Amino acid sequence: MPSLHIAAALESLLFVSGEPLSFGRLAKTLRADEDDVAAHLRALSEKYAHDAQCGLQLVVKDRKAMLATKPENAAFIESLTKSSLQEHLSKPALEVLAIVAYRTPITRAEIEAIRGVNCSFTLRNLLLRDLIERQGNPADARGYIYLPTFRFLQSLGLKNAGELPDHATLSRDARLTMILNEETIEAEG
Amino acid sequence: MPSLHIAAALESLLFVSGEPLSFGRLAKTLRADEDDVAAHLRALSEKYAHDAQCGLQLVVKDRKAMLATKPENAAFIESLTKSSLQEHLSKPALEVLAIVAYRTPITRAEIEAIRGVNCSFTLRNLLLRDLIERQGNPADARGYIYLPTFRFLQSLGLKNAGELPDHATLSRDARLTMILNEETIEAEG
Amino acid sequence: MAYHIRLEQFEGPLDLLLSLIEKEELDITQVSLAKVADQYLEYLRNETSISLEHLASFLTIAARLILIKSRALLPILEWSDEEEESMDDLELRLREYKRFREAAGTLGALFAQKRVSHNRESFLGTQVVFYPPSGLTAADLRKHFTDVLGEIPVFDVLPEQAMRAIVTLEEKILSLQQMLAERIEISFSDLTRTAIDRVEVIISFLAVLEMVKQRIIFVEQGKFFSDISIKRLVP
Repeated sequence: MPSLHIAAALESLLFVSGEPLSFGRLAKTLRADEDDVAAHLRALSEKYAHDAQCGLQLVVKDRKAMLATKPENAAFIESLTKSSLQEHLSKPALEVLAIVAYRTPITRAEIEAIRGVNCSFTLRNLLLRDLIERQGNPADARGYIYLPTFRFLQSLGLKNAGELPDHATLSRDARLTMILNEETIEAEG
Repeated sequence: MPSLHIAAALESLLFVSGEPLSFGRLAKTLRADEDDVAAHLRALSEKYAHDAQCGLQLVVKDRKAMLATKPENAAFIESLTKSSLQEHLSKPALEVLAIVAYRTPITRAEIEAIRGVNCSFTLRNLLLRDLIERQGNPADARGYIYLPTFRFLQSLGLKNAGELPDHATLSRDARLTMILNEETIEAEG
Repeated sequence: MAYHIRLEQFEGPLDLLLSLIEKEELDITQVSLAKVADQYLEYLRNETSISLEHLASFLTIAARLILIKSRALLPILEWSDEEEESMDDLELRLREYKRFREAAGTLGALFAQKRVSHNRESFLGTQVVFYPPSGLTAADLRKHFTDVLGEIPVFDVLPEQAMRAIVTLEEKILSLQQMLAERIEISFSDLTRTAIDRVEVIISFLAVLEMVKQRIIFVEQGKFFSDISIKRLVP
């Protein structure tokens, strides 16, 4: 692979990864030489450092690399994070929260089947606010199940989700059963 | 705040956010002018596009911006995250998607007028796959309007809707206005 | 050999009509619409599995095609403005639909290239902070949940019901033949007495037209809007 392309591909990989990536893993993914990758990482790091209009930096430790923001922008990032937490929960977010609370534990596909729209952003927001949590799905190694957090239930004065008003009837509503079965059939068909 | 710093801070914010940020929100966080932010975003987008060693691009839609990877590196990312986005779309799904993409924002009745068939199943399918989104219709309190999503642009590797093939011709059509007026009259009659 | 295309392959009447025109390598004009009108009706007649819901939209287009064909065959007849408009309209709609069918093909090819632009998960690595919505109560949560239940679409159970209620042109022709086997003459109102909706009445009418064309029956109508009497032609 030409140098130019390694550099761009390297940046793409570091961008999507949330954790430090080892030089070895980067080299393997790019089907490139590990020393080559190390040289490109040095070049990338210098490019970021020398460009005052660039807001990113490369953090390297123990032959692992990770992208991060430049420290001088920390105050702006804090303000963005804070404002996204303080924002009022939208109607869709409250609905997803209610679904997770009443139908816990539930998968993302099930939530989306019930609401008829994609929910990935909403789930992410609820996770960040510690209102819901996700765990590995015992029934599907690659998937997750979502549950309300204990702290959230506690803030409503409840010990568990079963104490939600009309939990027994609402969580087993026939419309839910219908739409969830329907989607299973569609997925299998 | 000096220009240089706005550019860097902007990039930091987009990096952390991951999801699309509105120009207004960016301006507010940076305590800058919204037009200034828009200009810096344009500059940032061009900087990415002209640098072949850069693996990022700026995706912009409806005065919202999001950082994402350049589409030519998709295969490396999928090999790293071991997740490939399988988008098999049926012929009807592609037709509805094309209509929504070029004629956004559009109502269900308008889509059905063009295709001559009921589209509710297909719309639901596209909503679940996050390729289109719906919003309340400002002109009709009980109805929805449909729009393409960032996910849609990302699936095609596009930076904005203007990059869609034949966007200029397909997005404007006098004929459509005629059909739509006629349908309105029929619906009212 | 009969050339059969299953209607399920077609997403609605415009898709079918456009495919017929393209198969004949014609441009979209009134002349070509008149040319493929019979083929369109033929497919409709042979198809046994269109749901009632779909059939209505297929028949609306069929009615316009019959109009267009009649105009081509009987140029001396005068047409109302409304009729003229509906004939031109079909042509224009078909052109518009064609553009999007082509655009859909282009999008499909773009998807197949898998040039996906990936984004970063939002606030990766940011510490989770407990931030409950202020003032939210368990009763509010109950309300949001019942709102969700109320929004669950009921159309998901409809297709099955629609499938059960299929009445095809073919079936109508058969039942008309049976009725005529028992009696020499029946009226159109006899034929449609048990019709469950307007669509079935339209199908009955198309069945009658088809059988006239095939010289199985002949019809008489005393005056405009009076009942039509249907008689079996003795072979």
